[in-house]
Amino acid sequence: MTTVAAFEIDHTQFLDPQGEAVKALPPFAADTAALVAMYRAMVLTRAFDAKAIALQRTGKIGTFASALGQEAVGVGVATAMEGDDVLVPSYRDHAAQFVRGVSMVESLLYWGGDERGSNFAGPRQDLANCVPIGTQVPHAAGAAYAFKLRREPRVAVCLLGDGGTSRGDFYEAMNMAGVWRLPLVIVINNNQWAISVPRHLQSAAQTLAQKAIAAGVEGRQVDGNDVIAVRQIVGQALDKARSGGGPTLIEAMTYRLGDHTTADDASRYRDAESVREQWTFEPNLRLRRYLARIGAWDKEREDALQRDCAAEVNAAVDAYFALPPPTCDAMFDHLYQTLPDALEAQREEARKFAPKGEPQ
Amino acid sequence: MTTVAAFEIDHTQFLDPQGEAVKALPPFAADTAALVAMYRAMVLTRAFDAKAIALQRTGKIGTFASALGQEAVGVGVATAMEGDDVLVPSYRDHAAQFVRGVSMVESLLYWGGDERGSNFAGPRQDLANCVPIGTQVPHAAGAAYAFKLRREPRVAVCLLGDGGTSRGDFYEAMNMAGVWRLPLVIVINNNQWAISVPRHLQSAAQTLAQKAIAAGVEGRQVDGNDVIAVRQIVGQALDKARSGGGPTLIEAMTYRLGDHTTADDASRYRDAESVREQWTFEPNLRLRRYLARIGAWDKEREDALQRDCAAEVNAAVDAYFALPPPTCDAMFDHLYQTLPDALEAQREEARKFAPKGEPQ
Amino acid sequence: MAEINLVEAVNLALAHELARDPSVVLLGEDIGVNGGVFRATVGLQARFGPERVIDTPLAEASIAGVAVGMAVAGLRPVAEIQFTGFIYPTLDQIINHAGRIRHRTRGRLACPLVLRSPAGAGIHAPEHHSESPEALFAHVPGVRMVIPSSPARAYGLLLAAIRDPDPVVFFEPTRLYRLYRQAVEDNGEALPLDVCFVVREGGDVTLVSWGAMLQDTLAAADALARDGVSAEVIDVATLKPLDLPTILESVAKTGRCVIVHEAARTSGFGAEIAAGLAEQGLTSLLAPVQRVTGYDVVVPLPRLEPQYLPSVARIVAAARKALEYA
Amino acid sequence: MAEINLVEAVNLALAHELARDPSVVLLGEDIGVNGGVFRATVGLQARFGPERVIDTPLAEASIAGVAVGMAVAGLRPVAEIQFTGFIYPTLDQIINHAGRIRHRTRGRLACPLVLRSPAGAGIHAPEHHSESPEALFAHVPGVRMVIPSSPARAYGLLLAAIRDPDPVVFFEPTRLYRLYRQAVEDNGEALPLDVCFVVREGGDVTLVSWGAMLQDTLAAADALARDGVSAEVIDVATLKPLDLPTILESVAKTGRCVIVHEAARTSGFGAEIAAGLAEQGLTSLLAPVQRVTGYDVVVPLPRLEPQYLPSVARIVAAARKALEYA
Ligand SMILES: Cc1ncc(C[n+]2csc(CCOP(=O)(O)OP(=O)(O)O)c2C)c(N)n1
Ligand SMILES: Cc1ncc(C[n+]2csc(CCOP(=O)(O)OP(=O)(O)O)c2C)c(N)n1
Ligand SMILES: [Mg+2]
Ligand SMILES: [Mg+2]
Repeated sequence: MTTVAAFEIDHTQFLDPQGEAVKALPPFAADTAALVAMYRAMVLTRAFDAKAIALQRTGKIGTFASALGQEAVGVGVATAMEGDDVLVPSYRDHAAQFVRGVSMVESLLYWGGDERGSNFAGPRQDLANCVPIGTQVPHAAGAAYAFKLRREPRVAVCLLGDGGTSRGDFYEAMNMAGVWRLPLVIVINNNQWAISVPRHLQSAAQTLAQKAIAAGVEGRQVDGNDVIAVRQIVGQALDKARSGGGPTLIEAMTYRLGDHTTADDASRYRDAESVREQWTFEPNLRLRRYLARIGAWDKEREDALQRDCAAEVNAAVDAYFALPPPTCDAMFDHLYQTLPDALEAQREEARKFAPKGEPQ
Repeated sequence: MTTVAAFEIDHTQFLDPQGEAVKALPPFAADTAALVAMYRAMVLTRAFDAKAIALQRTGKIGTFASALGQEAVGVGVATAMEGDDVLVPSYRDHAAQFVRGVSMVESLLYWGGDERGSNFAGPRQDLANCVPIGTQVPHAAGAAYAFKLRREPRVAVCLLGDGGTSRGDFYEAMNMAGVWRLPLVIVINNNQWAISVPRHLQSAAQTLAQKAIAAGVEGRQVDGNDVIAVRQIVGQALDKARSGGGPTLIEAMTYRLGDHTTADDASRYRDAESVREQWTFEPNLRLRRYLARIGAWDKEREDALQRDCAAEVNAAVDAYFALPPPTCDAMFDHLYQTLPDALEAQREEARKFAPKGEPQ
Repeated sequence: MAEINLVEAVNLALAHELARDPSVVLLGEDIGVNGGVFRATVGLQARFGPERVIDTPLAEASIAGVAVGMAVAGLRPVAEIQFTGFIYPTLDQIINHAGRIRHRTRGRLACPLVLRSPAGAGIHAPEHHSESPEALFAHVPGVRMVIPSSPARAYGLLLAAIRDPDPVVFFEPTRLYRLYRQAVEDNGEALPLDVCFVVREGGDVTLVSWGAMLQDTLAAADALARDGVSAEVIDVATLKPLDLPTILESVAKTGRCVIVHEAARTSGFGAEIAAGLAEQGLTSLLAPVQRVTGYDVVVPLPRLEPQYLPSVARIVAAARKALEYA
Repeated sequence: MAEINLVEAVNLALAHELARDPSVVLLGEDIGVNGGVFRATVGLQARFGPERVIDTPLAEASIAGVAVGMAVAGLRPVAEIQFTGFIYPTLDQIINHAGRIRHRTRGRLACPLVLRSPAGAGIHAPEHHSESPEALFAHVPGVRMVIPSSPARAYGLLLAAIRDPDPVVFFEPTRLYRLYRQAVEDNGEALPLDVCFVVREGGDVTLVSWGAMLQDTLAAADALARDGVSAEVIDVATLKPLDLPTILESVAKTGRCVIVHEAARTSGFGAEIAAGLAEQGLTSLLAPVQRVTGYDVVVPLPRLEPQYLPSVARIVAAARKALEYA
């Protein structure tokens, strides 16, 4: 027996749960304003989540998937990206989307059951939320292929969950990206749960980062509650991708502190005790502690930020409520670039029968 | 950065291309008669392949996929298996099937375009040839689940090609097998080609064995031209599976010495020189050399065996030709256990319009 | 006799078969500890153990593929796909394997699996959670395609599906899961998988539907009755193999037919029924066949759901149109 | 003007678009060095380079998924699935993404991809190499489903498919690939993607078909002509969106319609056409619509192919049956 291949998976953390730096921070962290901006994005996401859940409970929007406890993944990823990179998200990635310029009104529209929510005024080329798990990974590979073919210095960044790594699409697309050395960064938000299925029933792999090995791709693990680590490792992967070094898979270790969605009741399948424990690792607290340690944060600033974020969220909710409802034509307007004649009669029928009291 | 996981892939070879043992052979190899039986199976497969290609060329059967150069994989796998294990083959695995008891007549029927070829009189529970690449891996996992649930000491053994490892099904099913610790052995016949696509365009992974790491499963590489190595490593994996140790992925390194199928012309995409070189590694020659070295083989025995195999193949061809053609009812006979009433009229129509001169 | 709703009827049938036949296993995402996102499997893992009620990794193609392997090896797997919007990856296994195994091995091997999935719109769910792709499966040789439309038929048809020696795709209309209760006896009596059910008799027009739309179709029949029109209502229930004779017989009586389904119209299963009438019922038809269906558009997000789903008003209007012909 | 066969016409159209539009890329298994297992892409990688004519790993779901991503990012991918028997894993991407992206982003993003695949039986190929699943794709909102039946239409429709701003599924009948040659000018002129082609005029009966079966349908029209029956023959060509008016117009003239396709009958696309007639052409119909189709069975291995495929005799018999009605 001879050894023909050997692999290692590394793990990166800069801040421990007490917000203490366990090693020298990367250069970008010297810019305190940048860290504060990241902190703000994380707090805003959390404020949005709380409001969105409340809106769902009162029937103002539909099912909603909160990012509670996973804010550092989205914010770390999005702050590492360039504007003309492309984000290929799942449905739980508004933390990243808000940084990218998607508006909270758009997010509310989406979860409120209105396709206009995916017509981002901001990042026009970012893909829309992807609900069928794992199916967005090939999209990201395809977009990366386009960038490479056109010699554009752009990277496609794909987000998916731990559950998503069980889907064939994830593996197939990563394998193609490996063969074609595509400018692609895949980030797994390993929040330990796929609805009720815990990580250990999802795969016998010790880490999810090692799934990269199957594709001959670099796989790395990062503390997903440490936004500095996420931004740094994603940044390295982006640099590598941009300079022709090919794809990277990054597993960010987090924890889903909330229910899967508002349609879920996690108490059915996990005990409150283990969730409580996870609150000691959560990312917002960690960064706040670090900022406080370096003298960049205090209660006053925190209170101001919380007020600020609440106001911003409330303004978005008001703007959402103020939008006119979609008309039934919306079903036909963008089905094809030009509506085929064969569908004209159906559009007429829809107009004629639009329910009374409903938007026409 | 800390290392959180580390992996190695080993490679096993017992016989070098000159048929010389590079290390102590496993115990089963002490039984010369067993080795001769394996050699016979390999030679028979090659004789069958040559005849089948000739039959295709003269229009007596349809497209045919030869196992030329890959005989050691099938024979090594099948001789390691127990009778009530289940083989889940692809379409190139008649070497294994013949050892398992599938008849050459059945194989000819299959490639001759007749479903009766998959009604094996021998291994009644082995699955039929699988043409949609990779889709048989979940079948093997499902069968393995049944064995485990019923506490039967049986193992499902799945064969697929290097190309098949790019399909999501392979990965998904291996991942499930890992989580459920199923009695499953997956063997990749890495013959370096998927029709015209060479191994390096199929995956950037250095080995295909390492794809197991993605599923937290043991992955091993073996010299697939060394039937002793194949049988030994597969045997170890079977023992492990049978004793509750879970699945193993084995990559057998071979080379497709022939065209992909009779519908293919490999000279379009690979040069004759590299193929010629591969002939020095081929498995039948290697085992014959070893047998000669230990005094168990000579020209006379070789000639007798060749005659014997030719006769056996010819007898099978005669038996194949002697079979009556299927009737058009065969389209309906086994579609469901009981033909639904809704299909009666169609069966009548088929009977009525069965082409003249064609079997009714 | 307990009054239960449709999702409870599904649970009851699953429990009945798990208890009766040790070869029955359930597999799917979140069906175990969580009892399924719609609670269809609630309590079953606790009762029958995690080896027989299996929480799978998130991989639909292989949920189907593993079920095929289980079935071939002698189990009776009942696989759940969490929503029909995620069922498309199973088509490869259903078409290329499940529907063929018996045929291609001349009966040596068989594939008695059930693929269950909550189907349809009308529950204000997110994208991809409101699909009705039954026509795709109805096109596949060697399989059965079943959609119950009441608690009692859910119970009886699911028992039959699990016991059937061949693959059955079984859609459960989410809109009906908790809509109403019905007395269902847990007597283990299966319903036939090859008949359409005449659920209301009438002489003026035949309304044909299945799944959740049956409720709206019955409401339309009520509305028509108020105007003195007597509608016969047929629940197709088993789309494949289709019991066309029951539909033909009804149309022979009424001369008019309205087909109602929520899937997109083009190449939907309503087309097959209309085609059957055009082929074998033409002389009975006094009026053009009417299809009242979802439009040929993407099922919209919840805000436009009411505009997408065939409404009682649309069904009534179609019936009236059919009645206009002399 | 060169006389070329259908597979050469496909090659010509691909080459034309690769040369004309730098955003066009081809991807698929064995399409590069090998030029495709049917030689449809022969010479194109040598001419346009391996970056634009891409040999992919063996993974159909992601061939479609990567094509979606390419299309969204501004390329015009033309993906080949080696045989329609292996196209089922693409349905998830086609249904859940390709057909929806424009709609769900309100036109912000689009998905102009083409999914080509050699389709149909009759070439004595192994299992899974003879399928005709066009009805599955014809049911999908937001996509187009096209099947040419001559070299000239293959050229013109494929140009149109590649230029179309929305996803197009394009089946190429393998039986016709080399059956005959036709003069085709490489003039870059696309054919419309929303019309049926009347390929033979006649007044007694309308024969509707597509793909390879068009040849047998034309042969049936010849046979009928010898007996003094004048058949009109329509090549549907674009199944979705369907140009029903052309078919209605013909049936208004003939009063009789025979629909011919090789896919399984139940829920095949013939049902949609028959349904269209039952809805909108009923008053024209002098005789029941006839469907001559593959049986609702697994496409058999080659030895029974002749029994499976609709034969000229079956088409003629169906036409005669339609003509029996007064
Ligand atoms: C293909 C597919 N199957 C099932 C679902 C239903 N579903 C929605 S989220 C989810 C779990 C996803 O888990 P994970 O990938 O870990 O992401 P998370 O929700 O934890 O962020 C499931 C099963 C889906 N959306 N898509
Ligand atoms: C899903 C699927 N896609 C495509 C094909 C067509 N095809 C037949 S064999 C083959 C290559 C398979 O290569 P590999 O897995 O290495 O097996 P080998 O033929 O080399 O034994 C292809 C693409 C197929 N049979 N199934
Ligand atoms: Mg998760
Ligand atoms: Mg190979």
